[in-house]
Amino acid sequence: MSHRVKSYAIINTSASFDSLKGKESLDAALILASYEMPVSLFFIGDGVYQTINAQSAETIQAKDYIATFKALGFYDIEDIYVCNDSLDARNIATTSVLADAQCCDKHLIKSKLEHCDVVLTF
Amino acid sequence: MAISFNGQEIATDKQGYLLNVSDWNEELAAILASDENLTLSEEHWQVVNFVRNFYLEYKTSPAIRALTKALKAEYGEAKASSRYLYRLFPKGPAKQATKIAGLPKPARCI
Amino acid sequence: MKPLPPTIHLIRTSAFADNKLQLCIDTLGVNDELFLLDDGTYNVNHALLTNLSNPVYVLDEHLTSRAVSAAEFEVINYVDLVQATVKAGKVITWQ
Amino acid sequence: MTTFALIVSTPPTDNKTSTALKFAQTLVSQGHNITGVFFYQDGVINANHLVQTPSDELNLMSAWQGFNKESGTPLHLCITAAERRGLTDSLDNDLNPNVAENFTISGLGELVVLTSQADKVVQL
Repeated sequence: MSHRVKSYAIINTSASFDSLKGKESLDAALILASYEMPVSLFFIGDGVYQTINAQSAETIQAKDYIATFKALGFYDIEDIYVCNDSLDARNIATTSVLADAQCCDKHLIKSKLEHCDVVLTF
Repeated sequence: MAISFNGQEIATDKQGYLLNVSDWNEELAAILASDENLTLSEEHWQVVNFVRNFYLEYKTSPAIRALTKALKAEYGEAKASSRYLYRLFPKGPAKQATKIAGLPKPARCI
Repeated sequence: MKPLPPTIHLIRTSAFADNKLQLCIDTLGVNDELFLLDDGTYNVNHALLTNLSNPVYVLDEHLTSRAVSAAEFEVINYVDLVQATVKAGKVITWQ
Repeated sequence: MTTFALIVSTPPTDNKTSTALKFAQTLVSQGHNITGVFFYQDGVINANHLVQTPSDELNLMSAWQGFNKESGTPLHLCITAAERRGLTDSLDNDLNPNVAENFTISGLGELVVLTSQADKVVQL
């Protein structure tokens, strides 16, 4: 049985308020990071909607977990990738709520995923 | 559940955490602290205010590691170790500092 | 450099209903393998798989239960699926 | 022998959960080891012993319990995900603990432990 630090990738494919997927994905990322596991975040498909600036969850009585994205640096989560192709397809300008987010194409996402030990999707 | 304060009833959950973040003020913090058998020193206030501001900005209470990292950036190494925080809040900074700061009970698994 | 063992992708939804299969294909490595499970078995008739060069496997029980036939793809059982996950570098689930 | 960690995120009302169970059973029957099954998101509902399954349908809660007894595989529950879906282990008078036997109440920290000890992680 191996017992070692693994690198985790968390892929978000769901829009901001699609059930609790975004929130529960973030909770998992924060815990993994609190245990000092390297965590990278990926936003693809409708997941890119989570990264848009100036969303206002309160308007629809939803928990504003989007605000927590700005604190990811305190959890040492700095490898954050947002899919350009998904942004373009949705006519979204690349203004991200995530300070450390890099916009990149799907080929870069593919190669980043190759080097992670565990991939979880939400 | 509620705390009587200045002739008002301030709603809390069963463990005594305020239900409304906006009900909080410094006098109420002192009452919340005394329920935890703590007298608030300058050092306590520093952490309580920090945790509260963190919550108001990021909509989550910081887990201990994030708290120490953020405190370190603000106040330096000496005021950011988890040992220092546990000395101030013996039952755990995540549990006690958030309560005194008027924040919701942190998720049990965090 | 030793090549990385393939990643296997479990597809659990129908591409006629959502874009999970598309998202998977977008990030697919050349050696990666696809496993169609649950409603993912309906994808045997989806155009997205027509020209895909990666190996595609379909779970027999999930085909049979849905009365779907998959002449063009290799049909496997749970033991095969377990063996594939043992061999794989990692498993990514799309659901 | 390979060591696996499983994450189950679907409720007992979803047939995908039956797939997850069968995958877990096949792992064990093939001689592999599972560090634990971690129930997250709607998966936690599998542990609610108040769920009434019609007697002519597969009762996934009992099936998971049987799996735990036969294989010794721990079944962990994320308590935060569980509480917001009506599960509780509280002994308060106005609450009735409804987490079924054989399921262990844990936090997301357990997810880290189970997955870091495993050779392979499969999310179902």
